[in-house]
Order: sequence, then C-alpha cells, then structure tokens
Amino acid sequence: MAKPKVPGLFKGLGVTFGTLMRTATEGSNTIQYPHEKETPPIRARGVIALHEGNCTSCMLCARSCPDWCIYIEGHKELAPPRRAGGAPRKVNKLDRFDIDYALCMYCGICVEVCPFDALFWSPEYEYSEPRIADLLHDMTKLGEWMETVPEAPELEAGADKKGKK
Amino acid sequence: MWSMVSRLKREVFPLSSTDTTTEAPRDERRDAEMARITGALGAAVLDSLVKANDDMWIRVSADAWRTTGETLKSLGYSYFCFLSGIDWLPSPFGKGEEDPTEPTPERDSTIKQGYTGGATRFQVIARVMQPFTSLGVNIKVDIDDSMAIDSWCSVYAGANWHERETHEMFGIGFNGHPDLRNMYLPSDFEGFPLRKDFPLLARIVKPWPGIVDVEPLPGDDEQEGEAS
Amino acid sequence: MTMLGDRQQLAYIAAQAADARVNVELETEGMTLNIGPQHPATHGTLRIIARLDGEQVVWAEPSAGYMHRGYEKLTEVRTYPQVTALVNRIDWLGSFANEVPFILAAEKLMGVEAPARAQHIRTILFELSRIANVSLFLGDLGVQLGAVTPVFFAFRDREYVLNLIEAATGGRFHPNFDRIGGLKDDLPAGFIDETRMVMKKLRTFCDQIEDLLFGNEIFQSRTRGIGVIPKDVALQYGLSGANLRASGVDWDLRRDQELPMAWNKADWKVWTHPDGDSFARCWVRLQEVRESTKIVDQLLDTIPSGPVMAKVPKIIKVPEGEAWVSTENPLGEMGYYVVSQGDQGPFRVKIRSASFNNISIVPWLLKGVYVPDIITILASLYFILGDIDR
Amino acid sequence: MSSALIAADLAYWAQSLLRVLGGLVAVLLPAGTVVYLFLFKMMSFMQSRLGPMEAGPYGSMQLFAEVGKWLQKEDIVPANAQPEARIFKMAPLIVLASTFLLVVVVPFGPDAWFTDFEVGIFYALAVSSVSVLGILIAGWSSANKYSLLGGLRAAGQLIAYELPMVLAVVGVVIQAGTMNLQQIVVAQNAGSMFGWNGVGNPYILTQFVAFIIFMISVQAELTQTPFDMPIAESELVSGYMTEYSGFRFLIFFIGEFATAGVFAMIASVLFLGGWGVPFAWFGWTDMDSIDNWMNVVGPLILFTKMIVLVFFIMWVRFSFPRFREDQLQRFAWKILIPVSLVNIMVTAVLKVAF
Repeated sequence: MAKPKVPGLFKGLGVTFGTLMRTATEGSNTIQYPHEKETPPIRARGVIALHEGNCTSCMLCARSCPDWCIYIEGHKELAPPRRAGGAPRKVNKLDRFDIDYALCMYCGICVEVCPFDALFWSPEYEYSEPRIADLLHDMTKLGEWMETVPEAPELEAGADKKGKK
Repeated sequence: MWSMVSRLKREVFPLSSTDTTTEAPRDERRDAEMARITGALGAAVLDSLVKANDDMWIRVSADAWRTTGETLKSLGYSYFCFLSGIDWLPSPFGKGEEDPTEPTPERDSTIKQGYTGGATRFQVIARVMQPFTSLGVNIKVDIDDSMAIDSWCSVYAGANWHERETHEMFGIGFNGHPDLRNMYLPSDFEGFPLRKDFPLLARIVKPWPGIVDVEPLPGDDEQEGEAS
Repeated sequence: MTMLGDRQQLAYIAAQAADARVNVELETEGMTLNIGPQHPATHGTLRIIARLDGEQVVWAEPSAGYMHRGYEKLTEVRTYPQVTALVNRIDWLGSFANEVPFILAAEKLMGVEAPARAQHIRTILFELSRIANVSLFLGDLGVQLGAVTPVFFAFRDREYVLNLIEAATGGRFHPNFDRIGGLKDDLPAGFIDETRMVMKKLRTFCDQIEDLLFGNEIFQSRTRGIGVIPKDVALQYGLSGANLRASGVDWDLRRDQELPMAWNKADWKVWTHPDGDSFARCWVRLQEVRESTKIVDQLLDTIPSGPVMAKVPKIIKVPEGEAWVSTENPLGEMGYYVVSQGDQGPFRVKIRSASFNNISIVPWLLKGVYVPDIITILASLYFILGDIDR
Repeated sequence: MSSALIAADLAYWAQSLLRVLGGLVAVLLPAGTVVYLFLFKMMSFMQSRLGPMEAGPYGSMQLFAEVGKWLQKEDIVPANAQPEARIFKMAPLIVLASTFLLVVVVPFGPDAWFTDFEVGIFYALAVSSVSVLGILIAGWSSANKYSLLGGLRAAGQLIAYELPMVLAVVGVVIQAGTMNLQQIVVAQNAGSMFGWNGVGNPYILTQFVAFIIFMISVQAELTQTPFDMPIAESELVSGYMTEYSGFRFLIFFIGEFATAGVFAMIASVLFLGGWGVPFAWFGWTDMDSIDNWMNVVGPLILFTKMIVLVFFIMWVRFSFPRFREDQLQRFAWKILIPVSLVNIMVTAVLKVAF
C-alpha cells in the first residue's frame, strides 16, 4: 500500500459523494416506470400464450403443473379429411382452457411438456388486476397473448444448434 | 488433530488434478474409513454400506445411538450435517392424482427400507462429516414401538433443532433433549405431518385437473371418448 | 480461543447477576422483547424472544416457523421436474443454486452425468446466483447497522446479475433451468460479453462497499469482537459456508468435494478469517463475491462446445436408491438426501438447508450482548427465512 | 441595540401576527427545503436514483403530497396508551415547540430578528433540550417496548450530547465576549485576523475544534446517523415514533428537519458569521453603519450557510452506519467532553494573552 492511509470515514463520504456526482452527470440507474419501460429479455417468463389450434386437450400440461392451475375441457369434432376422399377426422376441440395466474408459479413446465407446440412464453408482464379472480385467464385472453410471443433467441457460440425446437 | 486432517486433505486432493480422478484410490479411502468406523463401533453396527465414489451408510442399534455419535466425533467426524427421520410406509393416499369417480386403486403397503435395511417403519437418519476431507457417513437407526431414542444434543449441539423438528414432524421422541417444543406448528397441533399416513390436504380437497374432460361425439361410444 | 468467547460471555452474565444481587432494592424484572415476527431486521418472519436486562440480553431464543411451507411433504407428491420448480424457492435470493444439488442427487441415482458444457454453464449460473445473493447481503448489512446507502448500491448492481440470469433462464428469481441430465436450454447469444461487463461492475461494487462500510471505523467498532464463534462450536452446530470459514475453518465444498461441476477448472481462493466475529463473517462474504466474479470470468473463457442435455428419457423414473449431494450454496452447505423407490417422484427428500443450522447457534450466541448487537449478529449470520423454514 | 423591529410602529396584535408568520416561515421554509433538497434529492442521487419525480416539476411538490397524505390518515392512539391519550397526543407538539422556541433567538439581519436576548445562546441551548421531554413522553406513553427503549436511549443520548455542545459554545462565547447572538455575528464580521480583515474573523477558523464538536453534537441532538439509535429503524422499528401516525408523525418528521435547519442556522451564526458578510467589504464598522438592504440579503446569506451545513449533516447521515448506545456514551464522555474542555482552556489562555 503505497497510498497514504485515508480514514475509512472519509472514504465512505467519498463514495457517496462520487455517486452523487455520477448520478447528476451520467443519469441514474433507475427508470421512470410508467413513462419508460424496460424490455425484458426474450426468454423472460412473463405470461403464457395459447395457440388454440394446436391444442389437442391431451392434458399433459394440466397434469404436469405442480400446483394444478390449468383447467381444460374439450369436445370431439369432425374435421374435414386431410386428403380428398378420406374419412373425416375426429379432432379434440377446446371448450375451456384456463390458467389461474393467481396460482401459477411460472415454472414453465407446461410450456416445456406440450408436445404439440400449443403453449408459449411471452415476456409481457403488465396484467395485474385489482381483483384476484380476474387473474384467471381464459382461452381468448391466452390467445391474445400469442401476438406478443417473440422468436427464440440466437444461441451463444459453441451451442449444439440442432438441439431443441 | 486439525493439522493432521488438513495434511490428509492435501495428499488426497491435489487441487489442480481433481478432474483426473481414478476410481480405485477413492474406494480405498472410503473402505478404510468404514473399517475404522466399524472397528471403533464394534457390535453396534448392524449393517454398513460403502458406495464407491459416493457415500457411506451404517445402521446402528438403537441403544448404541448416543455412543455412536460420541465415537464418530472422536474419529474426526466433528461436523454435524443433519438429523431427520424417514417413514418407510408407502403413502396410503398416493399423489391425489386419480379420478374420484373411479374406485380407489389398491396400493401396495409393504414397507421396504432403503440402504442398510432396517426392521421398523420409522428410522432416524443423521449425517456427520469430517471437515476438510468431506467424507461423510449417514447413520441410520431403527425406531421401535417406544418411538423414542437417545438425544444427540450433548454430543453435537447442533442436533438440538434437528431433533425438535424430527419430533414434531414424525413424533419420534429424544430422551435427554432439553426442550422438545414444536418449532413450526402450533403447540396444540395434532398429528405428525411428515408421516406418510398424514394426508396432504392440498391434494385431497381440490379435484385433480388432470382428468381427461373431453366430451365425445354424440354418436361415439363411451370408450372412444378417451383422449388420444 | 475455544473457551474464551464462552467464558467471556459467562463472566459477563455472572457479573451482571452479581450487580443485580447487590442492588436488591433496585432489582427489576427483566423485560421480554419480541423481535419479530414483523420487524425490519428479521428480513422475513423470524421471531426472536429476548429477555432483557436493560438493553442487555439475558436469554434469547429464535422462534422460526412463520413461513414453514412443508417442502419435504410437498416433494412426496411431485415428480422430479416439479420438485425442481419447488426447491428454487427455498433460498429465494440464490435460487439457481438450490436446484443444483437436488438435480445432482437425482442424476447420481440415475447414473447420468450432464455434458461438459452443461456443467460449465451450471457452475456459471451457480456463481451468478451466489453473487446476486451475497451482494444483497452486503447491502442489507448496511441497513441493519444503520447505513441506508449500501442497500441501494446492492440492489443497483444485483439488478445486472438478475438481468443476466433472466436472459439465460427466463426467470429472475426462480430460474427452474436445471434439468436431470443437463440444462433446459443453451445460453442466448451475447451472454458471455454481457456477463464480463457485469462482473467488472460487481468488482467496483465490492470496492465501493469496502470503502463505504468495511473500512468505516464505526462499522468496525460495531462488528469486531461481536458474536464470536469458536471453530469447534461452529462445527458442532453444523455452521457452514462463510460462517464456518470466518471461524478459521478452511473448508469449502466447492473445492474439497468432487462434483460434476466446473469449479476446479478455475483458479480461485477460499478465504478464511481467524477471528470468528461478525466482522469476519461479513468480510469473508465480501471476498467470496470477488472470488465468484473471478470464477465466472475464467469459466466464461473456457466454455466447451457441445450439447447441454444428456440422453435421458422424457418421462423420468429414478431407480431405487438413496443419495446425498450437498453444494456450497451462497448461505452455506445446502444438501438433499433423496430417497427414491423407483417412482416418478422422490419417496422422501430431506432438505438440509444452511440457514437452519446457522441460526440454531443464535441462543448460544446472543447471551450477554446488547440489543443492537442482536441485529449485528443476525445480519452477519445471514439467514434467509425460506431457508430456515423450508 | 439601536433599531427595533422593522414594523415597530405597528399595533401589538399586528406585530404578534407578523412574528408568528415570520416564525412559521423561518421554521417551515428551511424544513421544506431540507427535506426536498437533501432527503429526497441528495439521498437519492447518492444512491443512484432520482427520488420523487412525479409531483410537480422534478418532484418538487412531493412534500405537499406527503403532507396531504399524512393529514388524511387516521390519528391512531394505541389501546394501551388510551388512559394517557392526552399525553401521548401532546408529545409531538412539545418536540415541535422546542424548534419554534429555538428559532426565536436566531438573528436574520441587522434589524431582522424576533427577540434580541442578551443571553441568546444560553437560552437556545436551554430550550433545545425541551425536545428531549417530548421524546421521552412519546416513548413512555406509547406503551410499546420499542418506543420505551427508543425514548430512554434518546434521553440518555441527548443529555450526553448537550454537555459537549455547551462546552463547545463556551469557546465562542469567550472569544466573542458576549452571549448575544447578534453581537456574536457582529464580532465575527467586524473582526480581523492579525490585522487583515478580508474575511472578518469567522470563528470556524479560530474555533475549529469547537466547530467540529458542535457539529457532532448537533448530529447527535438531531438523532441523525451515526447517532440515530433512538430511532434505529433496524433495531427499534422506529423508536419513540413507532406508534405515531397521521399528522402527529408528520409533526415529528417536520420537527426533525426543521430542527436540523435551525441548528444549522445557529451553527452558522456561531461559527460562520451568520447573516453578515465581512463588514470591511462595504466599509461598515459597527451595527449602525450597516445598510438597510442587509435586512433582505442577510436572511438569504444565512439560508445559504445553513444549506451548506445541513448538507454536511445529511451527507454524514446517508453515508455512515450507526454507533451502539454504549459506544456513543463513551464517545461523548471520554472524547468530546475532554477535548472541548481543553479547547475552552486554550481559548481562555489565548484570550487573556492577546
């Protein structure tokens, strides 16, 4: 230590004064929230979006949910055949797909297990409600979130590109 | 003793070459350690198990529980890691993941103990470690119908809270424990939550949402209504 | 050294009692002070029942359980992936670090090992969560001792780390990123450069905290010699992590235990302090943040390429067996004793959390100290309520 | 003293009204400025944030918003404090009263003062202790253990720090040869150092030790960090203020910062030359030759000096951790008091020698 010893009390005063000057000249580290917003990262788990057409009511997400916050009901329907002349297919059509965000703990297991790519994460976060019951998002509301779902991010160098979806 | 142990550490764990491990010497290390433990404990050890490159288990008789702690401490296992209980009864309630309209499935209720076996439904498991070498030993002990065992408080001071927790969660008593009040639960709470026959109400009061609820086409049979 | 702290405390109490006996007519009944469950110093809902003589503590005992969530019971009805989502809520400030030992235990039972790249990234995220956790401790320490500014510095710079964790895992607080056999996903592009910059900021933060707090004479007079834990007592109570190392025990599970993680691929130092007092504990933690930034920096240079997921079946069934894995978490030794009976979920999980042991020494430690020292000692022992109550 | 109050020929009730208004301005204006400038803005900037930004331009109306909020809140008296509710309710007023009593003797200009006591500083030090009573009453009557501890700590602390403060002032009094604050100001500005009167003779230069001790004591008297054990939010929740809500808390809050402002004024009167500028700059020699415009500029000068001193008080407050109660007492009795006694001795010897 070649530097002369400064009493710790004055060093501490220096730190706070330095920060004062830095905030005054370079701006603060905070954001004035309602006026400007931070963009969350692409992967941020904000809200779950539902692509209704892909869902087959297979119940995998509802079963894998750790706190049982997904409710699914459906019915069977006849859909036009894939090839001309084929028999009409029987498909499962959703009647109800609710996620209770008051219970959801944002673990993402449902999105991960979905075998038909019907669930996606969107980084949107502004959906707080004054009434807790309004946090139960139904099919249409979950479908609206689809517009906000971003593309998956590029991976870091050295990653195994042919990996997952 | 500290210096001895730390020298041992330097010999066994050269920091730079930890990634080039070879299986054999480590096994010898645990085997030797186990021989030392069983030698010191003598007849108290009912069963022992060394898993190569993994861990050590011993099961001791209930009346030798306190002396086991004392002996292990004198063997250098001065770090108290944890103490808890295990209820080996398979849960009579399952995971709550069944259709309430179906009849309750038959459940296997045979008690099947884990490593080093056992004879009773409840076991107490404790783990102590040798600092620096990071060798640890898991000690199990059977709890008979008296549901009590000697306390380790006087051996490892840290066992105090762990025993209190085990007492309230499993109902296992600890003779000689200074103060077995409940830690978490209200003092008039009835039942022992971590016993398997204590139902987890959250999974019982709410119906499982995983039941397939897809209405079949009007013309279809009931059997075909199952989800694909 | 061993007996010294104890004897000092006993002598102090004895002297107090003698004083009280002399002034019989002045002898007053002690006052019982409930510190908590709602109290600014018990970040969470710990309650400390202290019997006071004036401002001196005659007897004190923590009473936990106001946030007991019964995780050990909950794990019994959950599958392994679901348990992972659960356990990162135990120590909510260093959440990724909670997942790792559980996943390692499950991997041990299944006999799989994560690919090298996954191990590397795991270690990086583990250390990032340590930084996020302990840097908040450093700020909070200031608040506990009456300095308001450090905690804002801590939140400021911790935010960068949380942003990193969020960019990689999708969750700021609860990543749920670790999977049996590897990781959920690879790192997003740009993560490495970003992390390097953040690590620089964190080192500046450490310097600032050192100047603002650790060098401050008032801080030193408040923490030095307060709450001395001798080495053998620390071991007996099962103290771990920085609390143990501050008592002079040179033991770090990251270095001394072999796990399929990448700590041994970096060059770093385990800091210890001979004093065992509150200052030592805080100081060791400060150094640990610095070492963690070093570990992260070095590991970023050497991330191997390849997959991040080993071959594991889609529906995970863990074979019968028992496994214990513990790691050196931000708060200390965090371990899971997993008993499997071949099911999709564990049969029994014993969660050995660091704070539970760390805080169990409090009744021993608080005898004879003053009310402000209770706060100092609690702050320096550093507990997270979720980690005590589980 | 030559001239009386500016409006000496007004009726008594008009004079009283003017005095009351003036007192309110002299207490509330500094308090508001201190809160906005230091508590809201400087503290935030030191912590890399901006502080309140929504109410008014740059958040300048925030204090009014806060006052509005507090006034709307319920005035809660804890159940156990009900039997003595009157005393409980009275406590904050006593604390605020001591602030108003203090500002009475502060001179703002050659003719701008409320009263002109011959023993002004003696009076100021005496009434400043009245706030201890209020705090002790608040702590005791709250029927709360934390409040009680806080109140007792405050009593012990304020008594311990009253003494070094008095002793520090004694040095100034010896040098000025008067206890009248107005004359202390004049003595500093009319004085000269070794024949050079360019800056007058502010006592901060000759009485630097006393100045430091006085400021430390002020810090303790105001219960600001590092001496904020009576409040100690991490230990005692909020000390004697714990049970107060609504406008009674507001009074404590305003009282704290108003007292900070008033004490900073007294310190600048004692050590920085008060409202005055060195008289030699304008060729004044004594009170009577001062131009009348100093009655307008003087308060501004005093205000500026006050802001500078409060800046230091707050800077320390936002940077330091707090002492422990016994350390504080030790610091007062073993360091501050002996040092100030030595200071008095040296001052006296030099006074006699020159």
